[in-house]
Amino acid sequence: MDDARRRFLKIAGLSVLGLGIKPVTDAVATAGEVEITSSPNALKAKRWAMVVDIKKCLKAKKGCKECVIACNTTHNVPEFDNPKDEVKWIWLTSVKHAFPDQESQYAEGYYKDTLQDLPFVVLCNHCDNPPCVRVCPVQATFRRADGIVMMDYHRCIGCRFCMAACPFGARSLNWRDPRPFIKTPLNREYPTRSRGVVEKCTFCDERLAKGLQPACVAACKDKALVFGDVEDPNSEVRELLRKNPSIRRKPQLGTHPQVYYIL
Amino acid sequence: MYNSGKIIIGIIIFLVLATFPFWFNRGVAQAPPKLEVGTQEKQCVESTPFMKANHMKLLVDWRDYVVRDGKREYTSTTGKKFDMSLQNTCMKCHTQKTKFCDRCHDYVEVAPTCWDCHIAPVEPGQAQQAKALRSSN
Amino acid sequence: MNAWSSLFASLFAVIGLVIIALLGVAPAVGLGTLFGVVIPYVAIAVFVIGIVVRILQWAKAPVPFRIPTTCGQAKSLPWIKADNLESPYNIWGVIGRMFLEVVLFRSLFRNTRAEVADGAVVRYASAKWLWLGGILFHYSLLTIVVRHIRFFVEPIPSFVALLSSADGFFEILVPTIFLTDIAFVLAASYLFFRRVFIPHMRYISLANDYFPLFLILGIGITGILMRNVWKVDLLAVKELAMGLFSFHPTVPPGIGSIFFVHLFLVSVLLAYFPFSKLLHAPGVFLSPTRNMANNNRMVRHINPWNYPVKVHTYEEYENDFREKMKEAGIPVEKE
Amino acid sequence: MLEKALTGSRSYKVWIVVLLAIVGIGFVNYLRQLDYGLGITGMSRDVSWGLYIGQFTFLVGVAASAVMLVLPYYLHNYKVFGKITILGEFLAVASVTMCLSFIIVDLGKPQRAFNVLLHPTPNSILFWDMVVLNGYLFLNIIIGWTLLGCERRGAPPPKWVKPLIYLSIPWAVSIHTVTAFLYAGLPGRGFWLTAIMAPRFLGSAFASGPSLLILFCLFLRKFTKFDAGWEAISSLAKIVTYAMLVSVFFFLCELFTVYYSQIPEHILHFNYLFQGLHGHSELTPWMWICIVLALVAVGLLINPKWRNNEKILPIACLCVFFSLWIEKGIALVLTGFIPSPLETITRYMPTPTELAITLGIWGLGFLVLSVLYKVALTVKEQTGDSASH
Amino acid sequence: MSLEHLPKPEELVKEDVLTPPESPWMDTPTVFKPGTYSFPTAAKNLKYLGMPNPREWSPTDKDWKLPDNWKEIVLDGIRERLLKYRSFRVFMDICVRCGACADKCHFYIGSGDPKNMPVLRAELLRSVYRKDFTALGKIFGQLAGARELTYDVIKEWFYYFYQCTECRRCSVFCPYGIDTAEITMMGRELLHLLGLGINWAMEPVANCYRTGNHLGIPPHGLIDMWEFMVDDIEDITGVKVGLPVNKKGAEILFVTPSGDYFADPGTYTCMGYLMLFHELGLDYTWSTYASEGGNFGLFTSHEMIKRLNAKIYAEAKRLGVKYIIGGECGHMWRVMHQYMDTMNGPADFLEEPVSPITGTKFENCKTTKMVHITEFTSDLIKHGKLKLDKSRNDKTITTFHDSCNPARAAGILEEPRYILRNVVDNFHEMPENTIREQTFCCAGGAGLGNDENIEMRMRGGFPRGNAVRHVVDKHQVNRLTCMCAIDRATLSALCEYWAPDVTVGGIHELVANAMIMTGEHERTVDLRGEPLIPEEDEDV
Repeated sequence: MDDARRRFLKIAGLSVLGLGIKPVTDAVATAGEVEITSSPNALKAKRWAMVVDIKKCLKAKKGCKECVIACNTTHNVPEFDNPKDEVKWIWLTSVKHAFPDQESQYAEGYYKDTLQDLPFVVLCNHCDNPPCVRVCPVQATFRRADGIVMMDYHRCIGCRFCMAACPFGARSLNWRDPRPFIKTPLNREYPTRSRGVVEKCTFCDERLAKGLQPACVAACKDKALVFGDVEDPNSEVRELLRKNPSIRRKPQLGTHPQVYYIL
Repeated sequence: MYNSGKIIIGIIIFLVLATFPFWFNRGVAQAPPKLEVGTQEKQCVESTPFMKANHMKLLVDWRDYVVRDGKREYTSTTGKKFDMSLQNTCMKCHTQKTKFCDRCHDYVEVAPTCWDCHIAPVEPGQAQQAKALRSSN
Repeated sequence: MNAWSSLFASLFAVIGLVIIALLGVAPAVGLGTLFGVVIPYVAIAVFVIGIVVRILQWAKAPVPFRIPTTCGQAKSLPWIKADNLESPYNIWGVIGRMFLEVVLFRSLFRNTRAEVADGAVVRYASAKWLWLGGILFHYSLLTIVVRHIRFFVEPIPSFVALLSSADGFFEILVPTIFLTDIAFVLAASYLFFRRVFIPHMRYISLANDYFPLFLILGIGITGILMRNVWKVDLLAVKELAMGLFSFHPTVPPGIGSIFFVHLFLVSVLLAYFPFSKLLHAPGVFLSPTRNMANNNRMVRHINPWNYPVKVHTYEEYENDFREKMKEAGIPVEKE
Repeated sequence: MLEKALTGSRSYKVWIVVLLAIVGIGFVNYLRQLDYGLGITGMSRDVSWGLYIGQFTFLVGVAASAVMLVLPYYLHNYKVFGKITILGEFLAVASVTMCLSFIIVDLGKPQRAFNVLLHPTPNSILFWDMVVLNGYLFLNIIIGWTLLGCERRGAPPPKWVKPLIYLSIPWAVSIHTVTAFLYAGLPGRGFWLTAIMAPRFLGSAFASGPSLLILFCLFLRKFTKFDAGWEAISSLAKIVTYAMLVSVFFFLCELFTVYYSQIPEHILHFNYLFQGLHGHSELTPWMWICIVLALVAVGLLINPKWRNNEKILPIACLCVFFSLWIEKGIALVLTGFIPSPLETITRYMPTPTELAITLGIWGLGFLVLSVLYKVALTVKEQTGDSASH
Repeated sequence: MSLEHLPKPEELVKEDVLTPPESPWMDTPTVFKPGTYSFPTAAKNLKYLGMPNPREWSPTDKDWKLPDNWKEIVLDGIRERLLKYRSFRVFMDICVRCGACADKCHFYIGSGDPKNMPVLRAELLRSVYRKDFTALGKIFGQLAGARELTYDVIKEWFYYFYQCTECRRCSVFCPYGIDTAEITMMGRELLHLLGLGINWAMEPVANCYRTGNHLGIPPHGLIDMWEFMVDDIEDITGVKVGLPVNKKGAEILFVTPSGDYFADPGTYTCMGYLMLFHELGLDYTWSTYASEGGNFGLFTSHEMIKRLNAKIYAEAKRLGVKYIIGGECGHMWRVMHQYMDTMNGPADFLEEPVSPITGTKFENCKTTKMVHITEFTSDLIKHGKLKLDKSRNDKTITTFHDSCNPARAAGILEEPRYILRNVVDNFHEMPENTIREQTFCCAGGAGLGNDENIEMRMRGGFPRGNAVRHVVDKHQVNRLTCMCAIDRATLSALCEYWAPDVTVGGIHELVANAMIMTGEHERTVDLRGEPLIPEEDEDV
């Protein structure tokens, strides 16, 4: 009995060696120690969140889209002429589409004058309870411990269930090869994507790892975008949320978006 | 011998097929390609024999650590630290993909999908190509 | 020898071969050249020459009679539909029949399984697993062999690359697992297990049925291990192979011993081929029941060694019975 | 038994060649899609599922045909269906084959299809859909093929088949339920967010599958030696009638909830469907055809005299089939995306490539079906089970 | 032995029959159980034919009185045949023991004796071939599946090579077309070198050699038999048919197996020929010298085939006919189709056959100049040259047994069916895996149709019997039609045992029953003298 079990374990061990995800590092580990760590200057948080202060974003009306350009440039996001093929990480849209459930029949004053035709910055909300993650059949999109809803482009099968599940339209499929459509200067530090995978904003996880703020945040000279740890009571985002009334997109869906808007 | 016509044709077909690699090579042993490492660095992330055989597995492991675990730093058996990045670590040393990666991959007919997304460094004489990559069609 | 001893004898033989190769190329022994150059050359020579010699041996014997197995309606009256593929009446029919046999395993496709039930009832169940297993096995093997051309020649022909990319279409693990690798191991295992678990198969199986199966499974498994687990330096491997095929043999250093095990098993298989049942490959082309037209009454077949035999001639016959014949009113030659 | 599919009459051979050609054309177009990406279809960022997933959804329903025969035959010993259960099972095999093919061609990265197995994800409904669809496919192949084989040689069915048959009954329910859950569980998609999505799927499935089966039975009765028997056909018609009524009823329930509550997130979709929205009304004519067909079908089926009329029944069945094809295959999936959760309206129009691939898969389904039916009918002809009782 | 001594059919073959025994086949001794083997050739027959080692002996004897150098004789015999027959050599080399043939053999299905699997039957010889003619066998012995040629091996060969009816069913399923009939024939030739043959095959050979037919009927005896038939025909139809014998200058020579001359139910078929040819006014002749279509030489050796077969062309030449028609027979047609022209041709003294009635050129018989009777008759029916009244066969519900040789060695499948469909209303096929090219043997062919071998015949006949029983249950079949004289003899016993109440008959019996002859009176009985309308049916 014992003997049989031991043999089974050995065989199981062998097959793990054959199929396991990390056999190499295991094998190396026997020869010498290998360590996998995150870099010491990486930014860390319990829960990342973003605050968009619309009052500081009024330049958008005059065509400011620094944040979008910064993101596209950083991540080699393609720009298609045909809206059908569009890929968007962070983009500007009207309040009507950003907050379709906000209705104001008799909108006047601030709402009408300022908000109605102001392009709103929208991006992935990095929901706390993300439906896209729930539906993904291969865990290609998943929620990190720090709240970032990540995309694993190596694993995505392009089924687009996440796109159907996302109530914010934050996800784009690469309907075709994106490379010829990258109109910003190519960032050689960051990959492009291949056709057939879904992509979206990742809160610049690669920049956070290096201790940098997300590209859009860094690019906004008016500080309309603020990024930080909402679990940290002393953080700038908490400060903003404390001082200003804020709304989130479609809170009634229970996804708990982590992008807050100060109107 | 009977039915010699058909049988000799058959034997010839067999011989042609069975000796295909002999006559296809015409007696020339194409030497394995010289890989141009592209750097003065003495040692890669791990030992050369290990990298030769296992670089693809290492890269896959790196990929998973980075994307899935958010861990980006690799301390190798030599104790040196590396940012786990194909574009930003590997290709910084091996700056000439065509003379390093491709030569060997072509020699043994391996077509990794890495380059569908990851961007190879611009190589001398390749500026034109790099431009083409970005220009819209 | 019973089935089990045949099985284990073969298994141990193959394990023995693996050990020989492992020991042979161990640094302490250092027979790299033997296992990397000499044995492969000998094996290839034995394979090629052996098969040619065997075919010539078969060719030396004539086909005295035309005795195809007819599996369909022969050509007769114009309004009866003749089946040129199952009972060929011309060369195209023969080619078609051989094509179906060699390429699609036509005869195995017919296979049935007899089931005897109590009360003396026999039924025939459709049984295409052997056909499927055979097809899978042989086509996977063919694909794998063709894929290996990438190690043998330079430049690599485009059909090899195309085949590899189709075979590796599904990106499973890194390096990608080839579908034919899986199919090959599954099919070969099926062919093995049916020998073990079907009682009458176990009964008829000989050591020389198990041995090639173990050998080929060993080749497949070492190949897969080499690709996906214990990696070897492919550059060096190709250098070795190219050296062999261009008559400039070298054994580059640093190739893992698993490669030599793989190569040694392949060499043994090649050398074993012309002496074994693996001859069914060339043999199927020479099988007189399949490669001849059923046109016996249309076209005369010549037997080169036809010789006169002693017969009872009519004359002798009439001599024996003349009187009685006359009595019965039967006309006779000599009154 | 497969060899029986390799011989046949001239018209059978022509039919097979035509199907192979359609499959071939579809395959070539699929290669083009593989090369270009899904952008070659009419799908877009907003309408991210289209004709493929629509067909998949509809065909999951057609696959139900089997259970509507297996259940009465095996659970209630309703002998009349004995002769045609195999037709239902093989129709299920063909439809599920189509379903799986539609999913594969809809994948952006089909090369990674096996990731679903390598990284099983129980919280994803799509993962479960993969499980139940493949399971249903294998169940029906194994059961159908085994029983047919036994019938051919006159042997009693092996003991292990019975449990599989019983298993296939709840399993059939599961494929519709799980497929409905694909849609019903998504926040922000008002059109799909309804608890009766799964019941609606079952209702329409039990109408569309059996109605197709009736059409096949009538076709075979007319053009081959196989006669299912009028009693079986008429019983099937009864099933179609009730299922269609239930289906219509469920749809009316939806309409009530939506139009009485008047919640924009839900009502906008229905408005788009029935009258168009902001000048977009691509689906409106389809939907009204769907409604008219459904009403005609119900009208024809509900009267036993018409239902049992050999001339009228096929018309009713065609109405049922096409009505539900529009409802599930076109309206259900597309309308879920129009308007988008951000209330933009994006037009969706399938491209020729997309249509060719879709047609290719239908061709594949009919090829599988024709081959399986050919085998089954030949066996039945030989065992003498093809003539009417 | 006779049928009464056998267990009941349900008890003869059990469910576990196909489970092989424990002991490996090489170590399993051969047991000569009464009822399962045929008696050896009588010395006089061997002597008459000039064949080696004539003596009296029995398989149950320990000493078979073989020549001292028996081993050398056998090995030389193998060597010679390896050089003469490519088939033999290739079949020895390429078998992979895939087992596809195993359960295709009627003897294996019925007896469960593993050595009756075609693959093992061939291994009996192949193992010896390996030992003495292949490198691996010489070196590795049993490991390579090789074994020494011993006295016991010879006994085993005798038992199992005379337990194969050379029906070639296995060859249909073999992926390489390995033909066990070929191997069995080689085996039998080798055994004959030692004087080991069976009398039921060799006595007909000797008879045929002397008298021209297997039964040894002298010419005047034949005349008596035929005249008896002519009288019967006159009683039944009122027509006196002609009886041309050894007629020089006739257009056609008719050759048929002699079994049909004297024994029921073959005689009815023979009467059928007489009536048909008479009705057509055919210019044909019977021959007393070539009075045998069958050729038991096929079950003996290639040389013996030729020695017996030579008479056909010789007689055709002597009589000056234009071409030959052959009657319903199985192995006869294997010889006529596959061997005759090669062995005794070219038949350039004959003309390409043309039907004098329809003008049809039998292009498929261009060189042999020999037409199969079903080809001839189906052509007549197709051209509407026969007046047929199917209803005269109404009480016959028939099925059709494809004889192995016309099916698998000639491909004559449709012609007999075409005729049957035109002469009977009730024709039902047996299950598909038991007809046409997959037809099952009567288990009495190749010289094994003798009574001492009855148990093995009934075991081997099990698949065929089972198929007949199937159509009896399903369609109330009462007649098994076949076109082979051996079938007509052996299937009668087989049906008696496996499917009682089924009679056996030939095609031309049914043709003659249905054929309306010029000047005939109203028929009340069929060729068997039985009422056309069964009495019990009149009550209904």
